[in-house]
Amino acid sequence: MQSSGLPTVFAVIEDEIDLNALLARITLVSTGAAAIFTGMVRGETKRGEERQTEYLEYEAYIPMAEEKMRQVADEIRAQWSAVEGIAIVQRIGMLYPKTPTVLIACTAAHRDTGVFEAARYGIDRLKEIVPIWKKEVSPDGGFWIEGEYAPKAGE
Amino acid sequence: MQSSGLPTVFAVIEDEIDLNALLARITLVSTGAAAIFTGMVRGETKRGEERQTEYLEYEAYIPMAEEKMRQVADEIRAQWSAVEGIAIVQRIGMLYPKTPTVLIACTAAHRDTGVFEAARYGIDRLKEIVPIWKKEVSPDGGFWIEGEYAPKAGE
Amino acid sequence: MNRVKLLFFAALRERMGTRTLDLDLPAGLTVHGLKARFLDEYPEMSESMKSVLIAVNREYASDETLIPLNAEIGLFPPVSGG
Amino acid sequence: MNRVKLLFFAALRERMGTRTLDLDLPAGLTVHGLKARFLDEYPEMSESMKSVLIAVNREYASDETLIPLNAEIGLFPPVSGG
Repeated sequence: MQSSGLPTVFAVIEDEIDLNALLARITLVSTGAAAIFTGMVRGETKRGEERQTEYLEYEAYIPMAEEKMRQVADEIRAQWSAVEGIAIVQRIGMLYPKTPTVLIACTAAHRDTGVFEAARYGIDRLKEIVPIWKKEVSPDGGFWIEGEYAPKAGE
Repeated sequence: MQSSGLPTVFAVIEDEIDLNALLARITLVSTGAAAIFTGMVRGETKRGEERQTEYLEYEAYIPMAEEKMRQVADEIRAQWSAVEGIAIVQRIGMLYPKTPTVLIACTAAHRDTGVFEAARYGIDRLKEIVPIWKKEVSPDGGFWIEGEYAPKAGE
Repeated sequence: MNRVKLLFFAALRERMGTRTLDLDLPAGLTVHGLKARFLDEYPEMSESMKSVLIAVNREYASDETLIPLNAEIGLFPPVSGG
Repeated sequence: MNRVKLLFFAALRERMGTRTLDLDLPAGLTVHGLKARFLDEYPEMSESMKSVLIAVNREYASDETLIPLNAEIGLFPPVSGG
């Protein structure tokens, strides 16, 4: 998959996610629109069994995670050819409620080019194939959250 | 339209749009997802007649613009009841290529609650009813960009 | 009489050469009547007024909207923010 | 012989009590064979291995995947990032 010099940022980081800086890195002179998704630690969850979260502990298989982020970016470009820049960033470590943990951003010349769908695809796909895990720690103890997706060989 | 204490940020500003700070302002302890749209000044436009832009000059009818932003937020809440926080910010003044000019952000507990669609609706609606205009200035001169939407009385 | 304040924006502001204009109107005038009166005084604005949007006290108005006392009336082209 | 490096993550890492384990395998072994051999040595891991994902040199593998020489083999639960 050629990305023809378009900016692609992918990283597993321990510091704060800086939306302003990441957006600037994927903005070209031809860019007019960006769709950005961020996830954050929920301190109170109401869907399913109601629960409180003290913090989440994130862990990644870093080199593989970064390769899979690159793959997600390639898949986005293959589906939405108008996308210009892509940023995919996961923060790891101990993260407290309200803290942004993940960012997917896609830029394009115009907003009707699929940038919203591309960002949505990016976060869905990250949650399927990028090797990152979170342990939920509450006043009652901790448990690892397990995903539901089983990637095929070579996926 | 009741907003029941949920955070709604709407503003016409002259300073830089700070995505990190705005996201923090609309993140509750129950928030797990945010969809953010930003528009930026395109220096090169290829759609339609190709053109270069030196800068855009934005002007707003500020008190009415802020009232209409509040209305857009109310319309979003009426359609997507899961939305928690909303930020709608337009920067005005002389803005150069690559500069973010507008931000629409919606937060919710989960990403499958319509946050992406809500943010998309927000920017579409802002471009219909919020009284802001831009003048495009190029090496050849300047012209006011005129929208296509005619709001109905009371809209 | 009804003293109203007109506010011009964007291309209309540039063409008028001013941001605001105070105007004395007869009571009971509609937006339609205001437009006619305004064009009588400023015929050079007729081109700009073809696509004009009018807000009365910061709400979009139609030609039939009655102009309240001391109204703030915005005149501007279709919006193009973002 | 084929010396491979196993890397454990998340719940598997915690249950193993280590992040890495070097293992000598016969040449020509598949992922299926590796799993059997690993469970022979670590039967206490059988519960964790039921939903395990296996990456060989950072690519998702199936039971039929052949294990190359000196491979880096990741063992982990279905991912849950974001």
